[in-house]
Amino acid sequence: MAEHQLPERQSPLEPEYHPGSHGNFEHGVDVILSETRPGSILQLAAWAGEEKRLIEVVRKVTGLALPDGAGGGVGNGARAAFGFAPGKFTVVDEAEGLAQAFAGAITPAIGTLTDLSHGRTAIRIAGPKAEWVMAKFFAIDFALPAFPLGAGRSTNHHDIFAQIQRSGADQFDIYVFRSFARSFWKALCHASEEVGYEVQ
Amino acid sequence: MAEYSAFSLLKNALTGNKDWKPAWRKPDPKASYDVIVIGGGGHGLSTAYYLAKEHGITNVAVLEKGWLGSGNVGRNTTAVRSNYLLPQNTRFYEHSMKLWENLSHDLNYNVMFSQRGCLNLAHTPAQLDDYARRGNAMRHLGVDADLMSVDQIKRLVPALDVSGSARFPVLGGLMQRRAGSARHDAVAWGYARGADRRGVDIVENCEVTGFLRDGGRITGVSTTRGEIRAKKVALAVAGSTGRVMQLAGISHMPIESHVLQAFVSESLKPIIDTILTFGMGHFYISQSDKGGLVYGGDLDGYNSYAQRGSLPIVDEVMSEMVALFPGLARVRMLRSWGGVCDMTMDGSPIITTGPLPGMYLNCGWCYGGFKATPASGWCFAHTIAKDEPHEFNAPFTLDRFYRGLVIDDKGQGATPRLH
Amino acid sequence: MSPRRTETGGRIDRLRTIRFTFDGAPYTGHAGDTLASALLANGVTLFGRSFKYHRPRGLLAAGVEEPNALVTVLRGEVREPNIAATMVEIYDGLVAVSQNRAPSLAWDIGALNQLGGKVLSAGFYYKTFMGPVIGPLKGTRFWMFCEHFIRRAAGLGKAGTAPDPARYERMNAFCDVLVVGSGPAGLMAAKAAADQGARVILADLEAHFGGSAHWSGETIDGVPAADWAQRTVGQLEGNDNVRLLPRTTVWGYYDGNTLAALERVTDHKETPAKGEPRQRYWAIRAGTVVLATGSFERPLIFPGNDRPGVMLAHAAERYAVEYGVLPGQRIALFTNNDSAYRSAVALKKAGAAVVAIVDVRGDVSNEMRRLASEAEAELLAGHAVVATEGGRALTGLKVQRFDATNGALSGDDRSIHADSLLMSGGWSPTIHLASQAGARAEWDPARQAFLPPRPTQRWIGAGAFTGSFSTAEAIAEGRAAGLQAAGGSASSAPLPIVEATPGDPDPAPVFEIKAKGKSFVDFQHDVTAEDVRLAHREGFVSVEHLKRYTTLGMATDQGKNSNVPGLAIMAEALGKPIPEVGTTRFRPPYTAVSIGSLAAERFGDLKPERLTPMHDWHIANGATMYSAGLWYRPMIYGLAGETVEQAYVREARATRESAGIVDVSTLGKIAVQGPDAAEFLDRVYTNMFSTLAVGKARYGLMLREDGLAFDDGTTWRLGEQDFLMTTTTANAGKVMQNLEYFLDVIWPELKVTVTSVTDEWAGAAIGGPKARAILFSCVTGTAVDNATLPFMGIVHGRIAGVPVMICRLSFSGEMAFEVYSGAGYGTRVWEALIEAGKPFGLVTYGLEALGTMRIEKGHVTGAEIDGRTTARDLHLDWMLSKKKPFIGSAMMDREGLISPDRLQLVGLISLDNRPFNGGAHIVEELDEANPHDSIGHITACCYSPALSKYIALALVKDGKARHGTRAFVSDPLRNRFGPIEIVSNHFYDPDGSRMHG
Amino acid sequence: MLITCPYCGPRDVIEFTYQGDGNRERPQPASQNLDAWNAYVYDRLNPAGDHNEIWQHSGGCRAHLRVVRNTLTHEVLSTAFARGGHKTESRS
Ligand SMILES: Cc1cc2nc3c(=O)[nH]c(=O)nc-3n(C[C@H](O)[C@H](O)[C@H](O)COP(=O)(O)OP(=O)(O)OC[C@H]3O[C@@H](n4cnc5c(N)ncnc54)[C@H](O)[C@@H]3O)c2cc1C
Ligand SMILES: NC(=O)c1ccc[n+]([C@@H]2O[C@H](COP(=O)([O-])OP(=O)(O)OC[C@H]3O[C@@H](n4cnc5c(N)ncnc54)[C@H](O)[C@@H]3O)[C@@H](O)[C@H]2O)c1
Ligand SMILES: Cc1cc2nc3c(=O)[nH]c(=O)nc-3n(C[C@H](O)[C@H](O)[C@H](O)COP(=O)(O)O)c2cc1C
Ligand SMILES: [Zn+2]
Repeated sequence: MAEHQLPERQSPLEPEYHPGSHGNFEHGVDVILSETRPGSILQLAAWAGEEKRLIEVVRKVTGLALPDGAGGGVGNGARAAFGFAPGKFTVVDEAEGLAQAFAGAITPAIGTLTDLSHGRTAIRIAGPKAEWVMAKFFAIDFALPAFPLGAGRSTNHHDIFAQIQRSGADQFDIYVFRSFARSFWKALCHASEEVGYEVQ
Repeated sequence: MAEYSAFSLLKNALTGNKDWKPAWRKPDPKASYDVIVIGGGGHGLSTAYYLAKEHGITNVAVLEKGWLGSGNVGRNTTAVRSNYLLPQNTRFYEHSMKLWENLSHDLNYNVMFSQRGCLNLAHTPAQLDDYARRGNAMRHLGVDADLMSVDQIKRLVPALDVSGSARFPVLGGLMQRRAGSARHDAVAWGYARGADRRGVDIVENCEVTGFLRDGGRITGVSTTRGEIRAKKVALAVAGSTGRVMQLAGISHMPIESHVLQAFVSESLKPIIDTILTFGMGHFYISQSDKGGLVYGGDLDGYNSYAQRGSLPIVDEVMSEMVALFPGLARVRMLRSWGGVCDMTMDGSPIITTGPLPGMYLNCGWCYGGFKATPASGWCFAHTIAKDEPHEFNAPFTLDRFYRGLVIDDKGQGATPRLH
Repeated sequence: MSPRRTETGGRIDRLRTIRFTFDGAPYTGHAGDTLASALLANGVTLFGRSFKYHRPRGLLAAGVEEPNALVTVLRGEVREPNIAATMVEIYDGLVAVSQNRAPSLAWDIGALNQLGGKVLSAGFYYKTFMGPVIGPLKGTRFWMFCEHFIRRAAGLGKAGTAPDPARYERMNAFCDVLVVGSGPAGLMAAKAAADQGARVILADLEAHFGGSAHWSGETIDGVPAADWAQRTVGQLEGNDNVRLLPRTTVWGYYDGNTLAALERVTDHKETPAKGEPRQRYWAIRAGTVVLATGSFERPLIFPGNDRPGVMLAHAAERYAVEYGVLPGQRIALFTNNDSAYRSAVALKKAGAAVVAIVDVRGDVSNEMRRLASEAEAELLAGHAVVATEGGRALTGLKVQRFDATNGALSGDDRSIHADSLLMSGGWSPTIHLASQAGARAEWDPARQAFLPPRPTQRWIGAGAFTGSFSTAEAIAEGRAAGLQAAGGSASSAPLPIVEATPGDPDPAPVFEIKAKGKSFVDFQHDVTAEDVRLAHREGFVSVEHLKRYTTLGMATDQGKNSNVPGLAIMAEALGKPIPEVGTTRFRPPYTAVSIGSLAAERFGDLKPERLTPMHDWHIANGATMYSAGLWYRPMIYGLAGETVEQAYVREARATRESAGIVDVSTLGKIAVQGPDAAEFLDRVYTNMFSTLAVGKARYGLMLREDGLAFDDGTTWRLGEQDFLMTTTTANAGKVMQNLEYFLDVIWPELKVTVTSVTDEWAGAAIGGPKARAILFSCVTGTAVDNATLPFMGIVHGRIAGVPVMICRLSFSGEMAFEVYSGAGYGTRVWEALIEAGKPFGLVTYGLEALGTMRIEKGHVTGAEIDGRTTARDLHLDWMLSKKKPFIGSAMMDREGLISPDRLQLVGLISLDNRPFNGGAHIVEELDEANPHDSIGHITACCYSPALSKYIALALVKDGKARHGTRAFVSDPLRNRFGPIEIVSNHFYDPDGSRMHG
Repeated sequence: MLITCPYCGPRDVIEFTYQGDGNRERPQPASQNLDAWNAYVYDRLNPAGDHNEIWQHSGGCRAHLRVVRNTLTHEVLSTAFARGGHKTESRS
C-alpha cells in the first residue's frame, strides 16, 4: 500500500503553547516543558499468561527490551515502552506508522492493539525541579528509588488520567487524554511559575 | 416539670438558676414495656413522643447505646426542606414540614426552626429544566417552590459569584422559601423532654445486644443493662441498622452504611442567609445562628461505621465552596466530623411493620433524615400503634425494591453511594 | 523605647523596625515579632471582645491556642478574619483590625449583654423566643424575628466578599519518617532518623524550629537551648534526605498514615515572589510518624480570670525571652504546679518585678522556695486568687488562704497590687493528632492530664506529648523514637546533657477556686464554671452534652484551654473521677485551616475544560458554547441580532432543506476488541451484535442490572474482533466502568479489551438532503453511493488527504453521515467538509438545533433515559431480544416496571401556539390557582421548523393510550398554562423515509 | 486511606472507585430465579468489621480489586486482583 504523505497534526496545546521563559525565572529556570509530539502512541494488551509473548513482540518490532514486571519500562530516545496496567503496555515512537508495524505481530492469540496516536498528548517536563512540580499534581512518589528510570505509572490528577514514564533522572513524559491536554498544560505552566520554567 | 418561657427564665435567673431540673429523667429500665424503641436519635425520640401524644401509649422506653443524640441527629447539617421530585417523598416530607412549623410550641422547647429558605443553584439550561420539573411537581402537591433569576439570587446571597466567568456560571435556581434549618441538638433534647414529660423512659448508655424471641416473634431485647421485654420492638437506629438487624438474624438488607462528613467554619458575622446547594457538585452550605458556616458535600463513598472521613472529600468540598464563594478562601475550617448514613438502594427511607413479627422498622434515612424527624416519628408511631402504615409512609416498604417499586429521586439505581 | 520592651534579649532583630497598624493606629515592632508581642511591647492590653458578653479581653497565650486576641488581617479589600494575633508575624504595612465590637474595641455596645447576666445562662435560647401559640406570630415568625438580632450580635470576624487573589497549592509528599513538632524531642527524633538515612520531614507550626527550646532558658550540651536547637537544625539542613517545613501545622491524621499539613508560605511577607503560593497544603504519606507535639499549659478557673492582664505563665515567659517584651512591670503568679517558678525566675531575669507567687499547695518544695526567692517573689503557699481588679487592664488581685484538699477558702482576703497575673493550672499533652482516629485518651492521675491513646496507626510519641515534661526526657525519647521510626537500633552514644530548672511534673489536682464572681472556663465563648454546674443540674452531664449545651470547647481554640478544667468541674459536680466523665472527641483540623488552602490548586480552577479537536474553530466562527459535563459544545452559531430560538430554527431548517454539520466528537467511544468481543456485546446490549456484519453499525440499548434503561448508542463492527462502541456524552465514563466491571469481576473468562478512544477520533455528523452530494464532492478513495454506503454502512476513505471512517447513521432523521478522523486532523477534515458544503448551502449547527431535530424525530436522550424509565416506557421494547439473556433481562419484568400507570414517552403539541418550557407538568384539568394531579412532565421542547409548531417530548402516565387526546400544560413556576394535544413521539417522518433515502 | 494495588502499589483512595459488597454472587445470566436476582442487586451484608469488597483502581491501572477492609477502622487487610492472581496482605 502506497503511503500517503499525511498532513501535520494539530496540537491541542497550540494557543497556549508559548516558547520562552516564564514565571520566576530571573534566577534561572528550574524546569523545561515541552510537547514531544510522537508520531505513534499504541496500547498493547496481552491476555493473561501471554504477557511474555507480547513483550517478545515488542522487542522484535521496536528493539525495546521491556522488563517483565509491574510498571517496568525502557526508552531509547526515539522509542519508549512501559507497562501501565496488568498485561497492558504503552509503546511510543517518534515516527508515525508503528501500528502497521505491529498489526500482524499482535495476533488474536496474544492480545489486542489499540492506536491512540491522536488520543493522547505527550508532555515532557525536565529539570531539577521536575519532581517538585509533578508532586503538585499526582499523589505518587517521584523519588528515583520509588520511580526508577524507564518505569511507567498510571495515575490521575482529579479528572485527568495520566500515564507517566520517567525518561531521565530529572525528566518525565506525561501522556494525557487529548481533550484534557490544554487544561492540564495550563495547570502545569501555572504550577511551574514558582520555580521558573521554559517552554521549548 | 417547669414550662419553659421568658418568665421562667427570668424567675430562675433571680434565684441564681438553682432550680432548673433535668430536661429528662435518667430512669433505670423496667422489666417490660408496651413498646421499646431502639435508638435515642431524632427518630426514636420523636416516635416515643408521638406514641404518647397521638396514641396514648406511654409505657414506652427509648434505649440509647451512648448519650442521647450521639448519632446523626447530633451531627447533621440541619437542612429541613420538602423539595423532592417524586410525589411519595414530597407528600411525606411536606407533612414533616408542617410539623416543623409548629414544633417549638408543640414541644415547649425552642428548636430554632428558621425558615430562611433553601436554594438549589442551576448551572446549565438542562439543570434548570430539571429543577423546574421538581418545583412544578411540588407545586402540584401544594408545596411552595419558585424559580429565582440570577439577579434575585445575587441580591439574596451577595457573596456568591454569579459572574458569567465562573467555570459553572449560575443560571438560576429553585427556591423553597419555607425550607430552613433547626438546631439539631435542640430537636433531640426537645423531643426527649417532651416524651419524658409524657411518661416515656429514656434510657441512655443502654445498648441493645440481642433480641428475645418466642418462636419467630420478637418479645424483647437484651441490653448492656439487662433483658427488657416488650409487646412491640421498634428499630430507629439509622446508621446502625445493618448491625442491629444482624442481631436479629437478618444478615442482608437493602442498605449500606456510608460515612458523610460535615464541616463548620470559624464564627463569622452573617454572610449567608439561606441554605444553598451547588448544582455541579455536591456542595451545600448554610450559616448557623452562632455564625459558623455549616457545610458539606458528597459521601466518602465506601462502607463505614467509623464516624470519620477521608481527605479527598475534604478537598472536594472546599474546592466547590470557593468555586461559589471565591471571597471565602481566607475563611477557615474549624472542625470536621463524620456520621454514618444508612443508604438505601433508591435513596428513600423504610418505615414499616416487620420484617419479623413483633418488630417495626424505621431506617434508610441516608443523609436526609433530619428533616424527616417529626414525620418519621409521627408515621412510625402510627404504624406501631395501628400495626399498619399511615398513607404517608405506605410507599416506604421494605419489599418495594424487589417488586420494582423503587422511589428513586436521583435515578441512580442500586448504587447507594450515588444517592 | 516602647513601654514594655526590655533593653536587651529576645530573638527579635532590634535593628529592623517594622511598621504596621492595628485598628488604624500606627505601631512599630521588630523583625521576629508577632502582632501580639509587638502590640504588647507598645503597651496595648486590650486585644478583643468575647463572643457572648463582649467582655474586654487581653492576651491569654503566646501560641496557637490563643482564644481572646483574634483579629482580622486586611490585604486591600481581602479580609482574613479570626486570626490569633499570636500567630501573625508582622511585616511592613500589615493592617490588622479588632473584631466583634461596635463602635470600637474600647467602647463596645455589645458589652451591655453582660447586664443580661444570669438570664443569658447556658442554653437560655432553648427556653424562650418561642412566641405566642396562636395569632399572627405563631409558627416560626416570632423566633425568626428574634433570631434576626441574635445572628447580628453573634459571630466573630467579618468575612470579605472580594475574591482572594492569592495562589494556593497542593503538594504530595512521601517519607519514611514524619516528625511533627521541633522541640527538643522532635529535633532529636529528626536527627536520629536522618542519621539512619531515612527520608525525613520535620514540620513545626512556628516560624522557628526549637519548640520550647526557643525560649526555655535551659542549657543543652553547654549552650543555651535555643543555640543547641539552631545547631541541630543546621545539621539537618545539610541533609538531602531531610525536608524542613517551618510554619507548617500538621492538622489532620488520616487513615493509611496520611497526614494533612498547612504551610504558611508567604503570610509573613509583604509581597510573595512570582508564582509563590500564599499557603501550601501538604498531603504527606508517612511510613512512621513521630509525634513530638509538646503540651499546653492550662488556665486556672477563678473569678475575674479573664481580665486583660491575666495570662498563662509560660506565655509570659515566652514574651519575655523570645520577644523581649514584659507583660507587666509588677507581676504576680498563680499556680498549682512547679513550672510557674521557672517562669517567675525568667521574668525576673528579664527585668520585671515579681511581686508574689500564689501557690494552691500548702507545702511547696525547698527547690521551689529557692526559685521564689531567686525571683525575689513573696511566696504565698496554700493561697488562691479569689478576685482580680481593674477595667480594661489589670490593677490588682485578691488572695485568700486555700486548702487544696477540699477547696475551702478561709481567712481575710488580701489585695496585691499587680499589672499582670500569670497562671499555671498544669499541662496537657498535645494529643490531638493521635486522638483524631477516635482512640480514647488515657487519664493519668499523677500528671492530672490525658495522655495519648494507644496507637491506631504507625506513630511513636516523644517528649511532653507523652507526658514526659522534662527536656532530658524529651531528648531521650525523641532520639529513641527517631531511631525506631527509621528502623535503627538503640544507640549507645551519649545523649546531649541538659541543665534545666528542677521541678516536679505533677500538679496539685486543683482546677477551680470557687469564690464570688464569674470564673471563665471557655474564654472565647464565655462559658463560666456556673454554666457547667447549670448543665449538670439540667442533666447535661455527659461530656458531649456538656459541650453542646454550654458550647464549651466549641470556640476557635477547640477547647485547648478549656476542656480539662471544664471536665474537672463537671466531674466534681457529679462526684465522679475525671476519666469517668471522659473527654470530647478530637477532630481535624488541629487548628483552623483556610478553605482556600484546602481547595489548593483547584481554587479558581474547579474543573478542567474538555475540548473537542474543533473547539477553536467553533469559537472563531461565532459559536456560543454550552458546558456539557466537562465538555464544551457549540449551542448555536448565532448571526448578529439573532435570538437563540431564531438561530436554532434557522440551523435546523437549513439542515432539513439542504445540509447541516455538527461536531459529535464528545460522544463516548470505546474500542471493544478481542475474540469474545461480539459475545460480550450480546450480553451487554439488549439486542444482538454477534450477527452484525463487518463494516456495519447497529443502534444498541443497554439496561442496568435492575432492568431500567441505562444508555444507548451505535456500535460499529470494524473487524471480526474489533468493535467501536459509541455512548452518550454524559454516560461515557459510566458505561466504560460498567464494561470494565463485567469483564474483570463477572466474566473474567471473556477475552476482551475495552479502551476509551473518545479522544482518538474527531467526529462530524453531516446530514440533510444534500449531505451525500457534499461527501461525494470531497471524499476520495471510496464511493459513497447507496450501494457502497447503505444505511448503517461504514466505509474508509480520505478527505483532504486525511484517512476518514464514514458511517451512515442519523440522529437528525435526515440522510446523514458520521465522519471520523484522527483527532489531530479533526479541524482539517471539518474545514474541508465545510468548504465542500458551501455550494450546497451547508450550515454548521449546534446542540439546540440537534435537540430540535431529535425531538421532531422522537429520539430519546438523557432527559428521557433519566434512570427511572424502562425500555417499554420509551417504546424501545422492540430492542429487547428474546433470544438471549442480557444485563437487566431478568429484572426488567418485575411488577413495578410493567405497571400500566407508569410514565410513558409521548409527543405534545402546543394548541395555543405558545412555547413550552422544559420541566412543565401536564394535567387533565387546569387549575391555575391550585395546580394539582400532575400526570407527567415535559422532558424537552422546542419550536419545530418542520411542523411550524411548538412541540415537546413528555413522560405522561399511561401516555400511549392518550395519543390524540387533549390535556393542559401546567407550569405554575413560570405561569404558563394552556391546552395541548398528546401525540406520538414520532412527530416527523415517522417511517424514516428521509434517512433511508 | 491507602489501598495497595497489586499492580501499582499503595495508592491514595482518591484514585479508586468503590464498587461495593464483594460477597454478592451474580446468578447465571439465564437464571429466572428472581429472588436470587433481587438478592444480588439489592441486598448487602454491610458488616461492622472486616468487609470483602470490590474497588476499581479507576485513577490508575483500572483493574478491579478484591479488598478486605475493616469498616470500623478503615484498615485495609488485603488486596487482590478481582480476576484472581496476586494477593497483597497488609496486616502487619
Ligand atoms: C454529616 C451529616 C449531615 C447531614 N445533614 C442532613 C441535613 O442537612 N438534613 C437532613 O434532613 N438530614 C441530614 N442528615 C441525615 C440525618 O442526620 C439522619 O438521617 C437522621 O438524623 C437519622 O435519624 P436519627 O436522628 O434517628 O438517627 P441517629 O441520631 O443516628 O439515631 C440512631 C441512634 O441509635 C442508636 N443506636 C444504634 N445502635 C444501637 C443499639 N444497638 N442499641 C441502642 N441504641 C443504638 C445510636 O447510638 C443513635 O443515637 C445528615 C447526616 C450526616 C451524617
Ligand atoms: N511542667 C513543665 O515544666 C513542662 C511541661 C510541659 C513541657 N515542658 C517543656 O516542654 C519541652 C518538651 O519538649 P517537646 O519537644 O516535647 O515539646 P515542645 O513543646 O518543645 O515542642 C513541641 C513543638 O511542637 C509543635 N507542634 C505542636 N503541634 C503541632 C502540629 N500539629 N503541627 C506542627 N507543629 C506542632 C509546637 O509548635 C512546638 O514547637 C521540654 O523542654 C519541657 O521542659 C515543661
Ligand atoms: C449545625 C452544627 C454546627 C456546629 N457548630 C460547631 C461550632 O461552632 N464549633 C464546634 O466546635 N463544633 C461545631 N459543630 C460540630 C460538633 O462539635 C461536633 O463535631 C459534631 O456534632 C459531631 O460530633 P463529634 O465530633 O463529637 O463526633 C457543629 C455541628 C453541627 C451539626
Ligand atoms: Zn492499579
